[in-house]
Amino acid sequence: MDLGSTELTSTAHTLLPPLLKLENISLAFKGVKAITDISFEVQAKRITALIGPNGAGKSSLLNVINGVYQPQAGTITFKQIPHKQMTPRYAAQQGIARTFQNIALFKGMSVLDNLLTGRTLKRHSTWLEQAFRVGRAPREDRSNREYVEQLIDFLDLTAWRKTLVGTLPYGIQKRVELGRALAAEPTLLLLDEPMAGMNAQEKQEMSEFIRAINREFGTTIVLIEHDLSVVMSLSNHLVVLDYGKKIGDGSPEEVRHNPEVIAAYLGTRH
Amino acid sequence: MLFTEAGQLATSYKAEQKLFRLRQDYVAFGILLFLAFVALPYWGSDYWFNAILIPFLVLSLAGLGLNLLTGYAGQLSLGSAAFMAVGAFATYNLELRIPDLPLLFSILGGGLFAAASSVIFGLPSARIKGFYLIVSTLAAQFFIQWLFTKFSWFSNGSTSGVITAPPLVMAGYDFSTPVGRYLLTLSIVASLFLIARNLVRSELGRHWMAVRDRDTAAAVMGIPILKTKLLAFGMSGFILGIAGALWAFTYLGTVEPHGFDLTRSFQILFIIIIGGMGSLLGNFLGAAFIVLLPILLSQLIGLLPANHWVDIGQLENAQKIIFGGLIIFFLIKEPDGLARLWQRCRERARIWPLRY
Amino acid sequence: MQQRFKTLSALAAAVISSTLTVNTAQAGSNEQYFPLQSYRIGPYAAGGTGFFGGFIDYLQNVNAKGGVNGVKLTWSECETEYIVEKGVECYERLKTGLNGAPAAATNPLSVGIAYATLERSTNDKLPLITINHGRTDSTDGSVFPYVFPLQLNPYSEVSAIINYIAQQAGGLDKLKGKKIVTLYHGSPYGQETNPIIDLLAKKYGFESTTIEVPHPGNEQQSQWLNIRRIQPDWVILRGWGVMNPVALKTAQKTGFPVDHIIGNIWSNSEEDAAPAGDAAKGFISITTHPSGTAFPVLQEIKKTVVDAGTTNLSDPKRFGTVYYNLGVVNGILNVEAVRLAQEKFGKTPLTGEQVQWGFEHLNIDDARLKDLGAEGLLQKLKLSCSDHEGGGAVRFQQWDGTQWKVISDWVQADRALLRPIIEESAQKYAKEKGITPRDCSKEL
Amino acid sequence: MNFFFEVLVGGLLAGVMYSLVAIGFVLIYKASGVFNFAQGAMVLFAALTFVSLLERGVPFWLCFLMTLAVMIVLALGIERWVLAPLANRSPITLFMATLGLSYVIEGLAQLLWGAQVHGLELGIKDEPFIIGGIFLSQFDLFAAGIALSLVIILSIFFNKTQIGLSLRAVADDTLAALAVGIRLPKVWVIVWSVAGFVGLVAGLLWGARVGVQFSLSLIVLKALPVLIIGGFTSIEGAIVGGLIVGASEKLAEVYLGSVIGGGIENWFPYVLALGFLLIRPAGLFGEQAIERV
Repeated sequence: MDLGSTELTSTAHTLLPPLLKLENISLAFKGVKAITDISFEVQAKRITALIGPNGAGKSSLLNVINGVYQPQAGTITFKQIPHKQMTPRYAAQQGIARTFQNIALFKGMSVLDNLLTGRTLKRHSTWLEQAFRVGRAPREDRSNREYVEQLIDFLDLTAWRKTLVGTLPYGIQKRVELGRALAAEPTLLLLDEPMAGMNAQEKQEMSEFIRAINREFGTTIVLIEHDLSVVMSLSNHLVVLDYGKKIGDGSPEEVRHNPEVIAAYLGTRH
Repeated sequence: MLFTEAGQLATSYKAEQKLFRLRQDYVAFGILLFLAFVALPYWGSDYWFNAILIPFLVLSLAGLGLNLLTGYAGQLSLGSAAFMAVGAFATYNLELRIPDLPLLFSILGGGLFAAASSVIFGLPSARIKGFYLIVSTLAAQFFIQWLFTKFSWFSNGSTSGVITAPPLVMAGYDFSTPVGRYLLTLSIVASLFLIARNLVRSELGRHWMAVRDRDTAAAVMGIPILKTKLLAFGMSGFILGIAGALWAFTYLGTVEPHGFDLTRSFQILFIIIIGGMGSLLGNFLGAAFIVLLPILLSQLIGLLPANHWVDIGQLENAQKIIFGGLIIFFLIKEPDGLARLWQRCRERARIWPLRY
Repeated sequence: MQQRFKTLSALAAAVISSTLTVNTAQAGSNEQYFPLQSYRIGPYAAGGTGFFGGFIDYLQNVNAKGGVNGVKLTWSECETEYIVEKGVECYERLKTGLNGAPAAATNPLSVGIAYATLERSTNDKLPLITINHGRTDSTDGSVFPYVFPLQLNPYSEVSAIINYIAQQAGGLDKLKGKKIVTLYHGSPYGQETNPIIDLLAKKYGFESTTIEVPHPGNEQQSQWLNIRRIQPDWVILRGWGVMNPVALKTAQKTGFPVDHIIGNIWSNSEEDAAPAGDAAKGFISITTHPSGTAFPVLQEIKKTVVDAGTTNLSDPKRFGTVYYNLGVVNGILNVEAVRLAQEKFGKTPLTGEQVQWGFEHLNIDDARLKDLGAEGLLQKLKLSCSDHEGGGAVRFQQWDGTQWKVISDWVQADRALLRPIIEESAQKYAKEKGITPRDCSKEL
Repeated sequence: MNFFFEVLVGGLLAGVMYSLVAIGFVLIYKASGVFNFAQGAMVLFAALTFVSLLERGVPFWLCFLMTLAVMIVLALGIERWVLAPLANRSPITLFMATLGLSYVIEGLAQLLWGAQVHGLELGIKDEPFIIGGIFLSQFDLFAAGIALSLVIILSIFFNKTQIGLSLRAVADDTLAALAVGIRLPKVWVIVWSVAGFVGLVAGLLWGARVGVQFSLSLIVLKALPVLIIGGFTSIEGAIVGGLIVGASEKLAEVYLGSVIGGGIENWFPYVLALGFLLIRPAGLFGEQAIERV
């Protein structure tokens, strides 16, 4: 596998400025608060996990980060550029890609086409060039195809290259979605419950993929996950939410001993 | 033999991106073209050209136009006929007002005008989704029909708003015989289908399907949603416009705005539901179905002995019921239409004589 | 499974090929064929069932009397639903005749279908009969040799109505200052006469307003409020289908006197007035053929067809209604053309080209009307190469709540005034299509 | 100025007629999430059945009951052969199915009862009368009265009866309603039957106005913009939307029509609806849905 990745150890502590910084983010729907005044930082090339009970505002927070929801207050600073809010397209152009809690694949398309769609922003030819297969289009077709085929190998999806994703098993669909996000060669990858509904073995596999992505591509990852054993082993950094507020932030070890977290999340509710 | 694929492996991505991957497909396609361009003109009768083949081809094309928008890009439209009308009337006026413009350019121009109007009525898709969009397309349907009926400028001052075909002469060859009109229609339809095939397999085609399947996910991946939708409206309008021009000039020879009414829009929608949404072949199958079924039914009814217990004319109402029933049936049992059925047959034939 | 599939597909192919084979004419049969592009369902079914009912019943009547000089008449129907492309398909299917009997003429009773088959029938040399409707300029037979807007074209219709209004006012000079509103159906048919009424308005000095009712005409509140504001002396109703009863009802609702509404030729049937109930009482309309069953020819049909139980009407109560009688009139004219052509070409089944000669030389005078038993039902009619309309006269009838009562004698359109407009339009068409008009002075 | 008010009042009253059709939509949409294009065909079917029975000498009230019975049978059939097999499919699929359904019902209506135009007299004289210099139509006032009582009956039905309450529960939260044991198929049959009843009332009034015939099914096209403006989920919305559409299209026809040419009533409501849609996508009374990802 050679995708131009840089070697680095994910545990190495860096003193670089954070890749992503959220400051005082608040979000409400029709006056109902979903997120209240949340701030945290995500260090480049590390795996950060958002945890918290259902309805804590985790997905909403991801949606704010990549521009699906526009927060009423706060600042999102990505790559040192502060934004009040972003559009999904702008976020994608900045290098943010994501997966969804309830798989949001393009069901009527094959695995290959889903992944190719992920390369959208890597293309420069116009649609007319593409329609008539002239100019830059054929060259791009080939290079994108090569890249995507490598990804398919990487994610072990070869058997289903031409299958419509709607007909695939759940676990495979999750992996295809991961691949689609990865096809964009993102700087920041947001994963919304990548292991929901999986059995232990599938979770194990998925964790391996996430780790491999982080290691080989150097991609910064923010993920939401409920299974604490997975989270503790996978992530370098945890942010804990409850009722739209941040109640914990730190390394797995720190969070594990945070009394508020234990009360809200680990102790009383589970 | 026709379905033996063993050993035909694509050895490069380029090979895979060719028009057809399998040798048989090329052979079959060649035979089909030969049949359509050479054998049929030789064997067909006037009745076949005038009453079956030409409307079949034009409706297939119209189906393609709507299919790009609805089947591929997921934007429901009930205004297809309006854009056909724009195509027909624009072609007529281009031919009339720019005397030296070759016919083919007038038709293409008609397509462009239709594309432009389709994009305008597609603009609200920026804010509204799903079947709410039918409001915009119905607005197009009623407004455009009104426009052409109301202002006789569009029909060159004809008091009745009816336009008639310009002479079908192209490069000195007169296409006004039934065979000529058939060949002209066939050539245009075939070329547009080839372009459409390229298009739906290109990046734009993937964008359309992405917007159709999950527009939020598409936006998150950086697909420009509005531009993608408007391109679908534009391409759809372009093809519908050309279909409208052909409908008016190579099929009927004359047309009035009322000929492109809501019923026609429904008819085109039915073509893609029955034929198969998101399938190019489906347009042909759906159009064949919609052209042939009424004729078959009416012939069969004609074979019944006349009697006074059943009013023969009333029996034709059964046709409406059959159509409506089939729509429901297809939506329930085979949402992907005849094209999917055909694919199943092929898959079965491929492994024949084994069952699976 | 595979086997069954094969059998099924073979069967399907057999059905398709057998049913789609077009009947081709063979020599030997002694029958004259009428291809009927009829419509019995859809929004305008009421017109189709009446018209084709009368037409077929008349043909049956002729056959009962031994046919036309021994040549039996035969026909078959093809349902068009008033839809243009279905009409075209029917035309193409039926034009070649039936079991060897050649086609005499086509009678689609639809403006749209007539337009779409106009060039086709000219190429196929098959007369296209558009009685009381159709393309006005096809009156000029030098450009449209195979098209016959018999009795009354749309322009004549308007002219006759204006002449009637003038009669009521006491002369054409009395039209000055009158206000006339035309309420028309928002379709090519509805619009066709607008330039003519404006032309007549200029000539006679009355004030003309044209108001459109969008198809189908379910809702006419604003149009009639507008009419109430204008307060016209007369309203000409140029409607079709549901628009007519709704117009009458809305007129009543807005207080416009219904006896100052004049319906045109497609607003003149029982089906146009009766659904409006009381609101229609007093409604005036034009007609080329009174309703009623008193005419000898209708009595004959009653005897040979209706009483014999073979009438084509599903509801025999409609015998003698406006649409039915129009069908009878149309039957008379078609058969007369065949009869006349037989005199020239021999008493055998004729081709469309030969029947065209018959139509072009139709001359139905008083004596002939008496022979036909159609006095008062049909106007005198003389056609020629340059004049494919012939009559141009209408009578006025008034709805008494249950049926039509004729209230005027024949009122003639000012055909001399209209002729130059028709010729100009026909010439324009000829130029657009590259047709060299016939020289009618050389035609016999 | 009198003329303006006449047009306005006439338009408002005509709008009530649109509302009548739109109410049938709202009922079905609320309970089953189906945008029922076949509502127009149901109006036609009901009116045609009614008038055909009446013409065969059946007394008025019996006709009404018999037609109602026919509409209930129709609702049963629709639940069984259309709605149940299509449960959980996308709204667009359901919409297209109702398009097919409208063809079936229209064909059936004409196959059973023929295509003639029937007059229908409800015994209300339609002589105009004048209040304060403004022409008013007796019939339209009567129709407005019927519409009002229909709304009252429906609100009693929905708020006071057991069936009505379960219908509302389904409309508010289908899953919760299922959890407490409300059976969806039964709810669908009931709501389609009620919509059939509304269709019958609308059919009688429209039939008396324009004659009972084929084009009755086309009034569905007028109800559509009414719904967009009022919102798909609210009966009040259907009424207000109807009034807005009726009044504005008449005023537009009279005042705008004289400038840009008449006959604009067919498209004007759609353009108006489009304007509303761009400003308030859920309509005046509709609930705005939040998109979850």
